[in-house]
This record gives sequence, structure tokens and C-alpha cells, in this order.
Amino acid sequence: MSVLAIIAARLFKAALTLLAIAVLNFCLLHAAPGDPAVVLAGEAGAADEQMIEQLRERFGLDQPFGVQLWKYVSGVAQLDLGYSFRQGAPVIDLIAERLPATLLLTLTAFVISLVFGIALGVAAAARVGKPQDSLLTALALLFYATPLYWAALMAVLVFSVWLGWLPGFGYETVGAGYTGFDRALDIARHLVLPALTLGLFFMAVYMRMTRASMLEVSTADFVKTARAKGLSGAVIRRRHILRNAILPVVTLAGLQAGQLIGGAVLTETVFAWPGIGRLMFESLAARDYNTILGVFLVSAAMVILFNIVTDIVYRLVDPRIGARA
Amino acid sequence: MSFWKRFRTNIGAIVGVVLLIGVIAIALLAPVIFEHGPWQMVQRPFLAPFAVDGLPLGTDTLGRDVASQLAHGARVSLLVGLVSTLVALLIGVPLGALAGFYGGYVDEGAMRFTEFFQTIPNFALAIVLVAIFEPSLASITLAIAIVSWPPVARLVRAEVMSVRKREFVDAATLAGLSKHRILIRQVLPNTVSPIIVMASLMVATAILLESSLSFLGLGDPNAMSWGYMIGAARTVIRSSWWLSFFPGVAIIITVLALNLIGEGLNDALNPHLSRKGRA
Amino acid sequence: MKHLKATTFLIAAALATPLAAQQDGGRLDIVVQPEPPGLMLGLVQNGPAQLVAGDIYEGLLRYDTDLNPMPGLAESWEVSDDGLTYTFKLHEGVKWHDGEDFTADDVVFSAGTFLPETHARLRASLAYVDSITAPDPLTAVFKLKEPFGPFISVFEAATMPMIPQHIYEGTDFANNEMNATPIGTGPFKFDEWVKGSYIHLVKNEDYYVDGLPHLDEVYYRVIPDAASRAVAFETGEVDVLPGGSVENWDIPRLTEMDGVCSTGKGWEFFAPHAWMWLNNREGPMADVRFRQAIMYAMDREFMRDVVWNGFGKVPTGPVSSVTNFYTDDVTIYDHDPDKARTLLDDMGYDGEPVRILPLPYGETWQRWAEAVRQNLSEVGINVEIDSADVAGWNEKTSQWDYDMAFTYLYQYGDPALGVSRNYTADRIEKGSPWNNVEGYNNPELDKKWFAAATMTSPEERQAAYDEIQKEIVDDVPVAWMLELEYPTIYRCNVQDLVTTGIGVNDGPRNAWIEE
Amino acid sequence: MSTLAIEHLTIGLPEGADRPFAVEDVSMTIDKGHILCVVGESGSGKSMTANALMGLLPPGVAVKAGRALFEARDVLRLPEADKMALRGASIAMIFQEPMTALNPLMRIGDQITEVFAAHDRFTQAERRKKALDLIREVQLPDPEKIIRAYPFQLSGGQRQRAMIAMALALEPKLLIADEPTTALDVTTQSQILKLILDLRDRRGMAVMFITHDFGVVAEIADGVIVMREGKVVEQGPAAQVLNTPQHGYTRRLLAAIPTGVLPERRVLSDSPALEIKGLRKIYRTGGGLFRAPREVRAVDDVSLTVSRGEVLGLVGESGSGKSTLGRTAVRLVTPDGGQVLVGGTDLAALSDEDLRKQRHKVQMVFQDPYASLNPRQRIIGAITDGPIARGIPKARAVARARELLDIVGLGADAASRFPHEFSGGQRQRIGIARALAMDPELIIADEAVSALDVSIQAQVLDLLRDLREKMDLSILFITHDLRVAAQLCDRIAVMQKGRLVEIGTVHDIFLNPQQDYTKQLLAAVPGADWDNQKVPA
Repeated sequence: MSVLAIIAARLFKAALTLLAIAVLNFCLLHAAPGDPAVVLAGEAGAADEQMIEQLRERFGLDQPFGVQLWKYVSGVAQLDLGYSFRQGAPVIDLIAERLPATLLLTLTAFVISLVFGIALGVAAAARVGKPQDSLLTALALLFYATPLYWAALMAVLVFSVWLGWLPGFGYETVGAGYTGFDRALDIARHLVLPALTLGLFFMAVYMRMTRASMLEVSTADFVKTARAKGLSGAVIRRRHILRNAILPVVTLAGLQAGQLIGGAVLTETVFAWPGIGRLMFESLAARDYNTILGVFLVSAAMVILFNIVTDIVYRLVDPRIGARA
Repeated sequence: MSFWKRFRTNIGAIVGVVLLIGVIAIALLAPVIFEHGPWQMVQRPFLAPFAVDGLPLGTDTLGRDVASQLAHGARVSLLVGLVSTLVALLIGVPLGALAGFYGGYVDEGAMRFTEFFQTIPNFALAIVLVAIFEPSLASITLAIAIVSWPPVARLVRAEVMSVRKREFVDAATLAGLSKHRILIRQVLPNTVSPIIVMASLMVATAILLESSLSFLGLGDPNAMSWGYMIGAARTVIRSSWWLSFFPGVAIIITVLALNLIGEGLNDALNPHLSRKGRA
Repeated sequence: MKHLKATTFLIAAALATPLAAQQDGGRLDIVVQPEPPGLMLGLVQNGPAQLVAGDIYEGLLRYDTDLNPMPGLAESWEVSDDGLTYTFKLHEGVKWHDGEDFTADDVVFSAGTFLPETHARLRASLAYVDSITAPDPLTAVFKLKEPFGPFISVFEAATMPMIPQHIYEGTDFANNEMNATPIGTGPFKFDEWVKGSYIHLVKNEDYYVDGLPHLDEVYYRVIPDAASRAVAFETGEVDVLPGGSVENWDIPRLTEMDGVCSTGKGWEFFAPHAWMWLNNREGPMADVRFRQAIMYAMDREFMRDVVWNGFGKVPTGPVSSVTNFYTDDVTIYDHDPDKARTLLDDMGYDGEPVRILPLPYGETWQRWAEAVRQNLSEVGINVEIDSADVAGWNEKTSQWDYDMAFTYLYQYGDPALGVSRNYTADRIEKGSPWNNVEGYNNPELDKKWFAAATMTSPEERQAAYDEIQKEIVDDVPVAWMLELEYPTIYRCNVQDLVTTGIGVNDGPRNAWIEE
Repeated sequence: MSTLAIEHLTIGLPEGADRPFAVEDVSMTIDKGHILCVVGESGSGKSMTANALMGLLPPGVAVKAGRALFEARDVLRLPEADKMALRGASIAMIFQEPMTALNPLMRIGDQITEVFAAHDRFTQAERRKKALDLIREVQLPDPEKIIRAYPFQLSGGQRQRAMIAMALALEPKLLIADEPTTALDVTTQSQILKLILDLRDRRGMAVMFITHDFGVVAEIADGVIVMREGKVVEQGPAAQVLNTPQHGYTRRLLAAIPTGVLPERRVLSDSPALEIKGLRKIYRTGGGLFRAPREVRAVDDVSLTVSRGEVLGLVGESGSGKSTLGRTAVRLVTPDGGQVLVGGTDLAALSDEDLRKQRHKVQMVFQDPYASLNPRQRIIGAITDGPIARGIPKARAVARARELLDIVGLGADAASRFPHEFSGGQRQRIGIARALAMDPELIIADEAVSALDVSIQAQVLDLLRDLREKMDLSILFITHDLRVAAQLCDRIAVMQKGRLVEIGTVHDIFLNPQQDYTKQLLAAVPGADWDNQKVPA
């Protein structure tokens, strides 16, 4: 089966999953105490029955639950994520505005964690049992045990406040009027701390995984074959062990995309990163159902995308899969 | 048996056990060690560590004893970690076992369900669940369990599938045992080791999750926990670093201990893999 | 003869500081927290929206820090002796940001058509209005059905913002596309809003007051985390921290920095007054002795000092000490645990647990609830802290599902505007968290509240409110906690930032930066 | 002059192992153009010796004493860089498992040319040409295609050929072959053996051939060394060791080998224990939205009968469908068509619930002694589970279990122990006891002795033969090994690709095979020409 056909099949499945997520979360959110009309009226500083009724009517909250659900889900099926009454804009616009920031953050963190995680894992495995290995393993365990938000706080404290090296929050220097390369550089500087803190935990995960996987593969028969051929240790590690060891790491990385995007909520909050994670958290407190649902759907779509990408990477690396299917 | 022998020789695991026993002891003995409860205002706020006798870790924003908070916080963190892991196992093990054992449509259905939960970013889901059920120990525990069972289901499914292919299962079938009986008596006991290992790591993750929720203000306001302490102190991190530092270290130590134990268990319970791991 | 309240105020503001020292240009970065849901001030009036949109929209009047009216879009105004006719003379040559002229028709449209539909708080005041007319393009006349003492206080920008008729007439107000790009008459124009990051306003070159504004642009910065906001100020990213943007514990540290100034002024119009709703309907709270016991059990001074870091003032009753018609001639509740215990014994309190619902507005409020719990538990009251996010809090208070709930409300300069709504029986309405949520029902006192509102003589009103305050304080319908003080922290080179009773909300109008 | 001379080699095991030395004071020489077979059962240290030569000893295992002279240098003590240069170039090695010994992610061609690259020989184009030549030399079909193929696209035999191509790439003087044919089917095995002989002749290299199978030894060996628990028990020219073994252990090993000598004919009863009629099982793999599933006819219209008291051997190579047939007969697999009649009941047609009640009629003894017992269940539980489920009172079931344990030669006290306390052969005995406990009408033994060392294998076969006599058992004996089948069976059925090729008495099949495939199988049996009955016991 061609890669295209696989993608088509996966996308079809993804669409069903997303629809199911829409339904479940819609029910979940409507079970929550807190009426968006009341919240919005409350925020206005004063509210009376008339205003709340007006708002309910506008939000469609006066209709039976089933009707609301049907309207929402059929909207989603047509890629219409509804309207955020609190923000006064279509949800899809709100998300589109914030999505690039989240994508930039999570993808950077993903790449950083994967690249460094694998590199360090390989380095540790190559020196197994030696002090360097113990040091790297201990560091990984430490990162693994460190709460993300705590690391973020400490990073801001050290690198932004004390050392003044990097901006501690935000997406770019506001109103600096940078364009082109300068702007990219500016955003990159802002990206360093959040991406690193978000990536740190996952780097530890991938490092441990890579190390274990390298060691496991290094006992495989074909590695013995390679040694019997007279290949040097470095060549064996690179050509034989690493390529095979990386497969489970890639799979795991794809599976953990959901966690990564979840972790973005915390990172975005601490670093004032204008992404969809923060949008969700803020919308939650306002019971801005449509926005929360939209964020859920979009982030689930992102997870699926990560999965499909890792799947394709897997296929590219492992010739067995494509042929077998 | 050789399990203990193998476990004992793992220095990391022993360190983990010692640390964890320490944390558990402190948690259990908290009311005995500290005369002041974690909420009691006992001194001026923002006292630095050792600034005043009897307050080795100083006081917090309301003048409460940080040491006492830390000790009482251990109870909540451990409790949430343990209970949520148990609940996650209660969801994940049966689902994974049924999927792996019966295969076919049962498997397909169960795995779709699991995938579905894995597709929703788990921390975001936990936030929404806690917000909806309103933060309390019960809702937090449940939310953590709900977002952490999918890996259990997957693991158990994979294990059951591999055990199911072993010939002793065929033998049990030929002995005329019912499917349920085979699953429960023959297959599941052979998946216990990896489940134990995973559970120990899940407790660690649950503690991290709980602290993250508390940090975002979604903790139980009547339960002193480490995440709550960090969340409460993050605004004063500049002037009173110890308020967020000590609970952070407490979390790291506990999670580290659990991870070390988990690895030790893994090495000891799956000696085949461990030899590879250290080779 | 008509009583002329104020006329030639025109250049008073400009004269307040020496002209020579003022410098034009520069940019101001102000923190806004949380991000406002919208900037169309006629539709959204929460604090952040007022802060930002206060530069875009204007009202007919402005108010100084003693709550005296000052010219806004109206350059002068008259109130008839019977207190029934308010005549406003509008500023000449005022243009909307899109270039259209601002006229008295806009006033009629705003107060007569737009705001009654969208602005619940103003609606209560507009109920007294009989007619609004525009005899000529620069004159607007409000005629009242009966005298309404505080009516002169309703013309502030967020209370009665002027809405462009040419944009909104005949449209669905709430869903007008122009809501996203607000058009006002104010000193700054809306330029760009990057959601989650910042709102950018630029100087209105055609502003009708010569020489204003001084600043070229204003950035309102969205930084969701209180600690990050403090860091942003420290690292020079932002210049102004409006009240409430950082936790109180950070304030001393920030104000001790070089070149940093702070002021507690600029909140007089709002006079945020914090208390706990005590659910008078059920449980031990229905017993006045229990409510009094709560007052005696709490060490409010201590809480002010520790939780609020010394900011604010312990209130004596429902009216803030900066609001008009305040008196301190009432029963004073000092910290007296023994008295509290005695009261509890009297009523035979059986230890029934009560819940406290903190206000989900950050760590300070959480700590406050914890301190209250500690105080109450010391006199033997069993307390549990309930928790809810903003939505949950709104739901629980407006559905009366609480025992004790923290809140704070603005007083808008006059008890009839911002105080009586919380205590009169006609305002016991489920569904809103801003009215008589505690369910206090005292018909005798209700009559006095109504009477006081419609008196025209300030002296009479003072006497009436003195009596009300004395009586209500003994009843303890709610537990008054603190007159909140929110210092504004800013760099000292920012001049004339806080000159009015609404502070930073219209601060950039006059502000300038000293080189 | 000898190519390799090992002198007094001693290899130490890490602390905590069951013995101090893996190999103790072993000496041997291999001459140019000679094949030396190192023979022994598992744990004899034969592979360790080879690994030591290659410098591939696992961590913790080290050479303690002795030397190995190759081209006048002691290869055991060369610096690592020199060892590396030697490996693959002068000494090459092939391994047992063709499925795992090749890197699954690399093309065959790349894995061959890698050898040249490692030793820095030839240009890219030359390497490719050489690789094609090698592929041709090991007689792989369609070299241009093979060079681009991944290992998973090759069969086991093809992979082993590819391995050999790699090993031969730099024309080594010594080839070490560690059980290279053990995992292969018998016909493939004979082809690979022939290939190795060919190559030896053509290239004149020395070969160290490690095996446990005296049949293979008889086929190719010039010299033989017999090892046991790390020590050499006997060595000499092949003919001498095979025909006049000196050492008792060698004699026992030789005696244990199943022979082509056929048992006496027995008279069989007419009443059938098992009747299989028109049995069919098709496996479908893959399939989905866009493509048709692939079909494999695992069992294709097979009919046969096992009479009461008869042992029917079911012989075939891997993939012949013999195991599927066995599993279908006990209905671990539900057939797609046909009948399985046991005592008149068609097992294939029963509902799950009815089937459970009839299960006891057919029992199975499994191949893998390590997987066939639940590691977390005591032996007594494993044996009594079935009878108790049938409704037999527990006390009686336990008593019977102890009795059976005695019968299979373990002693009743084995009952309370766990499986890991037993050796492979003992576990197979437990498996037999478990099957017997159900009083079945038929036992299916699925490769029940294949995983065992040859001496253990012989013991278990003896036990089965014994039980057959005593208990009048009916057995369907599934095996890939014709020699084993010949020892025990009354009749033999030969399967190929799901079909029944030929069925007949042992004598008919061995002495007068009708079908070509049967003849091929018989011809492929290693050491078929050599008869160990000549060896004095």
C-alpha cells in the first residue's frame, strides 16, 4: 500500500476520532458548573436577569442540549468550530491566530528533545558503565523527576532575571518593528527558554529510551555479525545499532506528542507564550465552551499529525512495514 | 529468591528505597514531629530558613511553618500518587487484558477507545476534568487516573497477547478451563512484573501531575500539597526562593526515588532485559 | 436661577503642571491582566476592558480624585435646582477616529438606544431618565422623572461611554463587525490586537484638546503569570503596573527599585470594597449572632498587614471611606475571639461546618481565605475552603450555593450607585453575582435606602446614609473585610499618569515621559 | 601446516556462573582445506571457543590461559585494532539464526560491500561487482534483485547463503560456522552443507564447523572433536570417532541418535481413535479497504486416521501445515471445513461450551518445554487443573497426578515445585503427565522432542515408547525429523504445503517411498549413508 493510501486511511480514521472527541468533550463541558452567560454578565461588572437571558439566547444556551450538540457537531463536520461569544470572534480565527506560536514551541521542543535525547542516549550507551554514562543517566533521571513548571520558574530566574541573557516571557519584542531576519532572530531568542524547559523532560525520556534501546540492540545477533565482519565500534554503532535502536524511540515520541502538547499549557502560562494552550486555560475559567472545544479538537489534530509523521518516518526507516502492509 | 538478590545489588534501587522510606516516614509522622499544623500561622511571614529557632525551613506568605507544610504535603502527594495509580490500573488492566486476550472486535474497540484518550492531550484533559468536577482530592485523583490509564491498557494488552501465545495457555484450554479462568488464573499472573514496574513509575508521574495541577491553582484548597506550595510561592520566588525551592526539591527527591525503584524492579523482575541493560 | 456647578474648567487640567516641562513623544507599556474579552466599551465593561478602552472611548465627564466632575466630551454642564434637568454643552470640533463629527445625536443614541440595551449597571440609573434630547448639535439634555442624587456621577467613560451612532444605528450591536476595531473619540486610536500578547494604541493626532496626548503610542501587554509581570517590570519591558497586576508581596520589592514610583491614587471612583457574602438564608449564617461572631473572630488588621502587605484600610461598614456619604460612627468590630466565642455559645452553635468560597483572582485571595479559616477555627467554627474557578465562582454566588463567599465591588462614588444594590430586598435576584447575593431582607432599611437616593441636598443625604450605616453594621449582612488599595507602580519618568478618580484607565491622556 | 592451532585454551566464566570455566584446557588444530567439526550438547563450550577466536566473547567472559596460533600470531592476544583487521578478512564467521543475524534495515548488497569498506578494499564500483559475484557464488537467484533486497524478503536458506557470501567476501583462510544449519529445514540444510563443502573445495579454506548433530558430522567432517562441559572428551579423524568411539560419552551420544533402523511392525486395531476427514484451514492475512487479503492454505483437504494404540508420525518441513493440522485436531484452531472425529464426536462442529466438556478426549504435548508450563503455577496445579475442571474430586486428582509423576519418572515430590526448578527434559515429562491426567483417547505430540539435546531426546522417546506399550496410547506424533519419526511411529504421513503427500507404514515410507517429495526428504537426512548401528554400544 502506498504511503498516500496509508495517509488517506489514517486521515479518515482521524476524522472519526476528532468527531468523537467533539461529542465527548461537548458533553463533558456542558456538565460543568458555571454558565457562560453568567460569567460574561459577571465580567461586565453588573448583571441582571434580562442581560443573562439575552446572552443565553445569543449563545444558543436556551435550546435543548441535544439541539446544541447536533448544531455543534454538524458545524465541526463542516470545519466550523463555532463562535466565541466571550472573545467576539469565530473560534477558528482565535485558534489560527495562536496556533503558529504553539506549533513553533512544541515542534522546536520536540526536535530539541528528540535530537539531544537521542544524541545523549547514544553517547551514554557508547560509554556504558563508565562515569560519563553514570553522569548522563543521573542527569536524565533528574530532568525526568523535575516538575516542568518549576524548571521554567528557575530558568526565568537564572537566565532572564539574574543573568539577563534571554527574555523571560513573550513571543517577540513588542513594538520593536523588527522584520525579516531580525524578527526571526528576536522570536528565536524568546523561544529558547520555553522550548528548552518544555523539551527537557522529554529529552530525558528519549535519552533513557535511546540508551536502553541501544544496549538492547547491541546484543542482537546482527551486531555480532557486524563485528565478525571486522567493522569498527563507531561504524557498528552508527550503521547497525542506532538505526535499529531509534525505531522504538520514534514510536514513543509519536505517542507522547499528546503529553508534549499538554505540557505546553504549563509552559505557555509561565512564559506568557501566546499559544492555544493558554487560550484553553483562559477560556476554561470563562466557560467559553466553543473555544475550549476548538482547542481540544485542534490539539488532538496536532497529536494525530505527529503520529502520522512519526508513522511515515518509521516507514522510511524500516523497510519491513511498508512491504508487509 | 533471586529477586531480592538482584534488587539488592542495584545501588540506585537501594538509594530509591531509602529515600522513599524516608519520605513515607515523614509523611506518617508529620503530626507527631510538628506541633503546628500546616495551616497554622505561627510566626512572621517570609522568615528565611533557620532565621528563628524551631522553624528550620522558615515561614511562608502567611507565617506558616514551611517544614510542617512540607511534611504534611508528603501525605497528599503520596496519597494522590498511589490512589490515582490504583484507579488507573483498575481501568487499564481489565481493558488491556480483555483486548489482548479476546482480540478481534473487542480488541479493536478497546484500542480505539484507548487511542481516543491518547489523542487528547492528557494534561489539558486533566485540567478540564478538575475544573469541571471542582478541585478536590477525589476529583484530582480521578482526573489523573483518567489520563494515565491508556499506557497501562496498552502494556497489559501487549503482555497478554504475548503470554496468550505461550503454550501453557493452550494447555489450559485443552484442560477444559473456561476462558475467564484462563485469563485470570493463567495469563494475568504472568503480566504482573511489568505492571508493577509501570505502576511504580506511574506513581511518580501522578505526583508530578498533581503538583502541576496545584501549581495552576487547581489543587484541593483544603489539602496541603507540594504543588500547592510552589504555586502559592511562585509570585514571591524572587524574594523568598526557599518557599518554592524546598517543595520542588521534595518533589524531585520523591519522583527520583520512585523512578530508581521502578528501574530496580525492572532489572530484578526482568533479569533477561536487565543483563542486556547493563551489558 | 440655575445653579452653575462648574463651567470654566477648560484648561484646568492643562494648568495643573507647568507647560514647559511636558515633552511629547515616546511609548508607554502598560500591563493588562487578564486579557480583556473585547474593547467595545459599550458591550464589555470589565476592569481590563475599561483600562484599555478608557483611552479609546470617552464619557461626557471625567472625575478628579475627590470625585468632583471635570470636563470630558462636555466642556460645561448645568443641573437645574429641582435636580431634574441636566444640560451638557459639548466640546466643539470633536471627531470620531474615523473622521466623522461627534454630535449631541451621538449622546442621544448612546444613552437612549445603545446602552439601555447592553449596559446592565447603567440601566438602573437610566430608569430615572424621562427623556434625552439634542436641541442643537452641541447640546444634550437629560430630563429625569424624579431627582436622583448620584446622577452626576454616571457620565464616566465606562459607565456611559459615547458610542458612534453612524456605526451602530440599526445594527445588531453585539455582533457588529466593527466591535473588533473600536471607534471612539479618545486620545488614542486602536491599531492592533495580537491576542494573547498585546494591544497597540496609537496617538489620535486630531484629539480635540490641543497638545494632548503627549505619547505617540501605548502598548497594553498581556502577561498571564503574576510573577512574569513582576519580572517584566524589573527588566524594563513594561513601564506601568496598574493596581492588582502583581501580588502584594512583590510591591515593596518593586517600589524599592531605583527610579520606580507608586501611588495609591486613581481608585477613588471605584473604591473597591471587599467583603464576604454571608448566606443569610440558611445554616448558622442566618443567625445574626453568628455573623457578628465572625466579625469578632477575624483579625482583619492582621490580614491586611500579612495578606495585603499593609495595603488598604479595614472598613467600618458597607460604604468605603473614600466614597461620598461615608461615616465611621458605627459599631466597630475589633479582633475579639472571646466575644466571638460568647456569641457562638449564646446561639448554641453546634459545630456545623461552613464553607468559604475564595475569589479566584490569584494567590492573595486564596491566602486570605486561608487566614479567615484559621481565625474562625480558632473560635471553634468548622471551616472548609470551597474551590472554584471564575466560572464556578460566578455560578455558585449567583445561584446562592455558598456559605461564605469573598467578593469585592466598585462603589462608583455614590452609595446609591454602588452600595445599596447589595443590601436592598428588591435586588435579591438569582442569577447575578453582583446584587443582594446574601439575601439580606430588612424592609425598614430598604425604605431609607430609596429615600436617600432621591434626595437632592447633599446634607440631607449625608444624614440619611449615616443612619443607614449605623443600623446595617449591627446586622452584619455581609462581613466587610477591606477597602482595597491597589497601588499603581510605574517608572518615575512617567509623569501625570494618575490624575483622575479612575487612574490609569484614562491616564495616558495626560501622561508624558520625561527624558 | 595447520591454519589454526589452539593450545590449552581456558576461558573463565564470570562469578556466580554454574561452573568456573566455560572452556578448560582445549587444544585442537585445523588444517588448510579441512573441516573440523566441534560437537557437543548445549553448554559444552563449543560456541565459546569460536567466539574467543573471533574476539567476540560476551562481557565478563575472558580467556584465562592458552593461545591460538593463526598465521604465526596468537590471535587471542592481538591488540583490538589487529583483531578487527583479522575479523572478516582472514577469519570469517557465520551464525545459527539466519533470521536475526542480518541487519533488518540494510539491503543485502550493502551488508556485503560493508565488509570491503571495513577493510578499505576496492572502489565503489568494484565492491558492487564483487558483491554480485559472491551472490552468484553462493547460488542465490537473481543477484541484481538480491543485492537490493532487504533480509525480510529472503527465505531462511537464502539468508544463510547471504551470510556465507559476506563471510567469503575477503577470501578468509578460516571459516567458523556456528551451527549454521540448525535452524533450517532438512532439505535446505543439505543444500547449505553441500555449498560449504563446495566452497571448501574451491577455495581450500579451513572450516571450523560447530554442531550438535552427528548426522551433519557424518556428512561433512574431516576431523571431529567432542566436547562436554568445557572439556574435550575425544578427538580424531571423522571415520575413527564415528565408527570406533573411544570415550563413553561419545558412545552414548552416538547411541542416542535416532537411526534409520526401523522398529518391528505391530498389529494395529481397526477401531479409530481419531478420524480426520477433508480438513481445511485457510489463513488470511492483511486485507482491508483497498486490497484483497492474502490466503495461505495451511491445511488443504487432508484426511487421515489414527487407530487405537497406533503412533502416527506426521512429518513435514516448516510451513507444511503439520502443526496447524495438529492444533486443528485438538481444536485450538477452528477448521474452515472438514471433520475431526474422536470417538464418534466431531470436535470441529461442537459449540464452545460442549467443546469444553469434550476437551479431555484429545490432549497435547507441546514443543517448547519452557513455554508450556505456567511459570507461576506449581506442577500439581498444572496437572490437576484439567481433571478438577472435569469434575473429578480434588483429592483423587491429586493422587492420580502424583502417580503419573512417578510414572513419567519424576517422583511424586515434584508436585509441589515450580517449573523453573526443572530441566527441559523433565518439563517435557511433566507435560506428558499433564496430558495423561486427562485420560485422553489421543495424544498429539507437537515436535515434543525437537527442542531437547540429543541424549535427553532419546530418554523422552524411550518414555513415550514405554507408555505406548503400557497404556495402549494413541499418538499423533508431529515432527520435522524423519529419523525421530522412524523410531516411534507405526505409520508416517508426509505433508507438504498443506497437503498430505503420502501416508504409509514406516517400512513403506523408508524403504519404498512413492512420491518424489518423500524421496527428497529421505535423501536430505544428514548422515543417511552412515549407520550408527555399527558402533559398538
